[in-house]
Amino acid sequence: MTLLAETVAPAAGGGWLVAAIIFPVVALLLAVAGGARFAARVGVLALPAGLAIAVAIADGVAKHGVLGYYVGGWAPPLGIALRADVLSAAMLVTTAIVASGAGLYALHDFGPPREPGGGRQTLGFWVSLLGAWAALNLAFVGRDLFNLYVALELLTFAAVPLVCLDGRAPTLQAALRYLLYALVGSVLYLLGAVLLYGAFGTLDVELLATVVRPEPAAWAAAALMTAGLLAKTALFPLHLWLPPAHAGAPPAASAVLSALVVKGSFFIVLRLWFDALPGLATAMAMQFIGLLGAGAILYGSALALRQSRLKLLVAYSTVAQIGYLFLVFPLAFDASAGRLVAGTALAGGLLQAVSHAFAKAAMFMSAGLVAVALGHDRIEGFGGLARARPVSLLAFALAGVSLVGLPPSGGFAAKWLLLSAAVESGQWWWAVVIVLGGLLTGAYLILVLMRALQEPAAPTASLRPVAAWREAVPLALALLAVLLGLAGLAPFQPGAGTGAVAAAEAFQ
Amino acid sequence: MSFELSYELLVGLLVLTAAAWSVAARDTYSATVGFVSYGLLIAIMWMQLQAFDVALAEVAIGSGLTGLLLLSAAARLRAAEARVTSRPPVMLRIVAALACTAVSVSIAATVLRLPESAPSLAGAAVGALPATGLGNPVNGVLMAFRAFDTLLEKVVLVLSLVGVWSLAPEPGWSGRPRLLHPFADDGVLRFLARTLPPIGLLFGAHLMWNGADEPGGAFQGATVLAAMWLLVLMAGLGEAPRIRERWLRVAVVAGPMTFITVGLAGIGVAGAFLAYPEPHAKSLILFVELPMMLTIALVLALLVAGPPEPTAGP
Amino acid sequence: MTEFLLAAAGAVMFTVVLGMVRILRGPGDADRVMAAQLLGTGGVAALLLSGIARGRPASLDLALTLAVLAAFASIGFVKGAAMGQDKSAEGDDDP
Amino acid sequence: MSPTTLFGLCGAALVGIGLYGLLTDSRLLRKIIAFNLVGSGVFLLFGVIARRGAAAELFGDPVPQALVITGIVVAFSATALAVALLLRLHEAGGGATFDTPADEAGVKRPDP
Amino acid sequence: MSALVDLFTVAAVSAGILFFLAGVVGLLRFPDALTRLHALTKADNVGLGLIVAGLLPQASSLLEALKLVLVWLTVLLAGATVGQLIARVARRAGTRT
Repeated sequence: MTLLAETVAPAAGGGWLVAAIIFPVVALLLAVAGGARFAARVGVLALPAGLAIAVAIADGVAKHGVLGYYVGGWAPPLGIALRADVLSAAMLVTTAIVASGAGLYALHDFGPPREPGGGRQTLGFWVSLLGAWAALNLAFVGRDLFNLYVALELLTFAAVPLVCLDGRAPTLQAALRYLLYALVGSVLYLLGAVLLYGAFGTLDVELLATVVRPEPAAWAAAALMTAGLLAKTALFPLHLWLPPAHAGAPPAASAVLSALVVKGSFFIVLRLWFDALPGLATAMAMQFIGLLGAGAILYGSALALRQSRLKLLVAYSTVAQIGYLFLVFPLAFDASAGRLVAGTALAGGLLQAVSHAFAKAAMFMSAGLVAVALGHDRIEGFGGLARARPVSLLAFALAGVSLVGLPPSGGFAAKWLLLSAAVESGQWWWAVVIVLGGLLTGAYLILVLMRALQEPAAPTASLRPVAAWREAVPLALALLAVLLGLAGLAPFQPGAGTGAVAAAEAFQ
Repeated sequence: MSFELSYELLVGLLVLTAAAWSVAARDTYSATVGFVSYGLLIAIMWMQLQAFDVALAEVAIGSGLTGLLLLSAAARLRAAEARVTSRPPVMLRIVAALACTAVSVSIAATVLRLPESAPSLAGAAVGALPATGLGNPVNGVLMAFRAFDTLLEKVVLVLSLVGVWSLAPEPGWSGRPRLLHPFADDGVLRFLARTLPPIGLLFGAHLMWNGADEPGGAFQGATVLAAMWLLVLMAGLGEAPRIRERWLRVAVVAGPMTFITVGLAGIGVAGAFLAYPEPHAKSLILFVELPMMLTIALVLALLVAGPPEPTAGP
Repeated sequence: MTEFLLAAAGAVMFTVVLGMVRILRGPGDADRVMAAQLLGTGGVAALLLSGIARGRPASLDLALTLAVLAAFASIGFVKGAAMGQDKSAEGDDDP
Repeated sequence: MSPTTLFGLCGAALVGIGLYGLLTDSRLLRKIIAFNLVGSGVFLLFGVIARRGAAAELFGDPVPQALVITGIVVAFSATALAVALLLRLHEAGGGATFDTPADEAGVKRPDP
Repeated sequence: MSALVDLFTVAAVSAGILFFLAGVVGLLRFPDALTRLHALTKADNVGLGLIVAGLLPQASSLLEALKLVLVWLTVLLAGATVGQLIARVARRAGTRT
């Protein structure tokens, strides 16, 4: 099974790629035209249809290996190409599932407004959700660096309003900080794209891969684009915007932001290094990116350990889990060939992205329900929670199993693949970081669970009721994260991983 | 040639002075005025680069609409900004200056060392242009070869408008933006708002229509229209719309919706999303550009106006 | 003729440079906006001169856009000043 | 020195000037202005690339020019959203910088 | 004939530049905002008017000539209005401080 296909073939079924982007766009335009009352309905109807489109693409990729499309019939370099490979398909389906879960969960907070003049938050939420979905789909299938820039900007403009839907000063501040980071990130990315175009005359990923030479313009471009994308992905030490933004947003929005939005820019980093500039990677640069990842894992986990509020803890855990994604770069670097190769490490990174998406969405949603029930999210006041809110807590714990990397979860499979890549390539120091990160993650999650299992300091009569269906959504996502290990590990067995390496090399 | 160069050198120096001023000025308001002048000067630079379409966009957006947006924000923030007296420590500023210089120098070095035989898609664009029926290659890129980007960029505009709207304070939601609250004793402004818009309307339409073959286009035309509409509203000659009004919302999505409809029709008629059947390409593009101009003009004006707020003040 | 018109464009730009001193020195907001206004008119003149000199009709469109929109920024100034005054009159500056 | 060289240097310098403002000024409106400077410096570099690519009886490569027009629209939307956020933050009592931390405890949480 | 036309252009454009220069000198030298505004509005309107007049015979088509005149009219209109508005703000600022 190849993770990255090397040739564009505008094959049958390529139209689904356009549908994956245009469908949420049409839904969001209808929502704007129809107003808040209409927006919630359009959104709910769009979710299953979008999921169906994602599944259709995954099916097409499974059959044909790759789907491609030339928008407007114009071939690159003049036109824009779209393409889906296994990597894209996995992310498209994950996004559709998490977005559907978030939408379902949000129906309570952002349902059709009751009074005619209201609906500010409802309209904002649904339009942003649909916009973020369209942007992510474009980020996963876009093959033109400027088209991907548009995807990044769409994602920013959809994500920032989600942060401050409640209009309080702290969330407004978090949103503005996020916006500024994101804008600087995309302007650096754009600068890199300018330099690549100036040196090589194309922005198409496939064409660039054939013409890029290791020369100053390419290095400068790669450095600028990577720096910009890292700021948008909130990789340590550019993570400062993330915790306040993700912790302050409404739970359904936090779930989308933490589980999906940061993956959009990460995915473009992958595309950039693996597809567009594979020959440009050097051992030193890859070790440096890995070092930042390791810093994120250790620093994020250590800070999560010190948080007294649950939502901030979950947000810092995102900072740490993003770190694992970037270990792919040193682990996938083949020193003898002097280039990145698609193999075990990339498979591990993909699985980490997917399982973290499910687990983190589940965590933010259950944290939101806990906060609703208790009226606060201070961990020290969690006594008696296990008895009062067992389902929410179970969802939280199951998601935690995947984050820590216990078998049989998706997180376990991901970390297992990363560990075996570290062993294979003899880079034992990353293995130490992975294990240490797992221990720290376990520590901060166990602290929360122990609090919740304690007897309450005061009687828990003041708990507010939470509808059972709302608790079911995070539970289902957390179960997915756990079961992913059983389903997801099969095609990515170490044997299959080496098979992917062989396949990737055969193409080069 | 050397005369030309000294003219360009002068413009370049002016641009850098205005830029440095808008960063270095102590008072934010004067920095903003500096930035507006910068927008004018950079447009002259674009003209020297022979990029007239960009120059038009830059003049309209950079100096006009952004100027209005930033100046009114600076006025409202004046007191709060003046209270900020703390500046970062000198060491930090020196480090930042060194780092930024290093970035500038390395970018400059990279640009200067680009290959002498610059790669270009100009030939390809000109070669494919007859299929679009257009005479302006920039518009060909925007409306045909990279129409997908152009369509999605309109969605960016709509998303940011909804983002701005969602910032409205709860009681003011579905009210009118503050910039458009009627403003006292405006005889002079009213005079301008009665006389200038006819010229602007005509000229905006000219820019769009002309854009098919000459520099210009829907976006540049829309900016002029947006400015005229804002002028009428600011002078109190027209009623600023409330955002709950249906016609406004429909108009906001009309452009991208038409674009998508024509694009989807392209699948059946021309074999791909956003492809135009060759004999009708130009008329289809103009058909798309008309509602797009309306949408862009509305959205730009509403973005400048800001979120609706409960009526207060005079 | 071309050389003369280009030189004239340069001369207008030069006067504009002198006027920019007012943006830097102020002292009032009105002075700065006046200087920006002069920059707008000077820019229009320079565009017309160099456009005619080089035979580029597009620069006339550019000049007209500039003429229409330069006024616009100045109106923003006036409106902004009015809003700033409203705010200080309401006394809601201090949280 | 050719005009493209000159404007290329200008573009690079603008990026540096803007970045400096972004890093050192704590006032948010100034950060927004500085971001616009960086953006227009990048656009200018695009223009230089376009001018260098003059071919086929054109004064410049139309592709980068079209990309800049798209970029200008996006930068304007970004500025408008940022300014709206800033004004709203100011009105909610958040000040004009990130230095005055918005008071988490003092603000009421909306009851769902 | 053509030489005469060119002479007219040179004369008008030069006079226009002189007016611009005068306006700038006024802007820089005059003591307060209102007098500076006075100098500026007179100078740049007349300056631009003379330049447009000088360019008219050089225009290659009627449309170009029309646009030249339109540019001047627009600047005249906007300049007059904005001048009034600026004066009002300057006066109010003057009385307040």
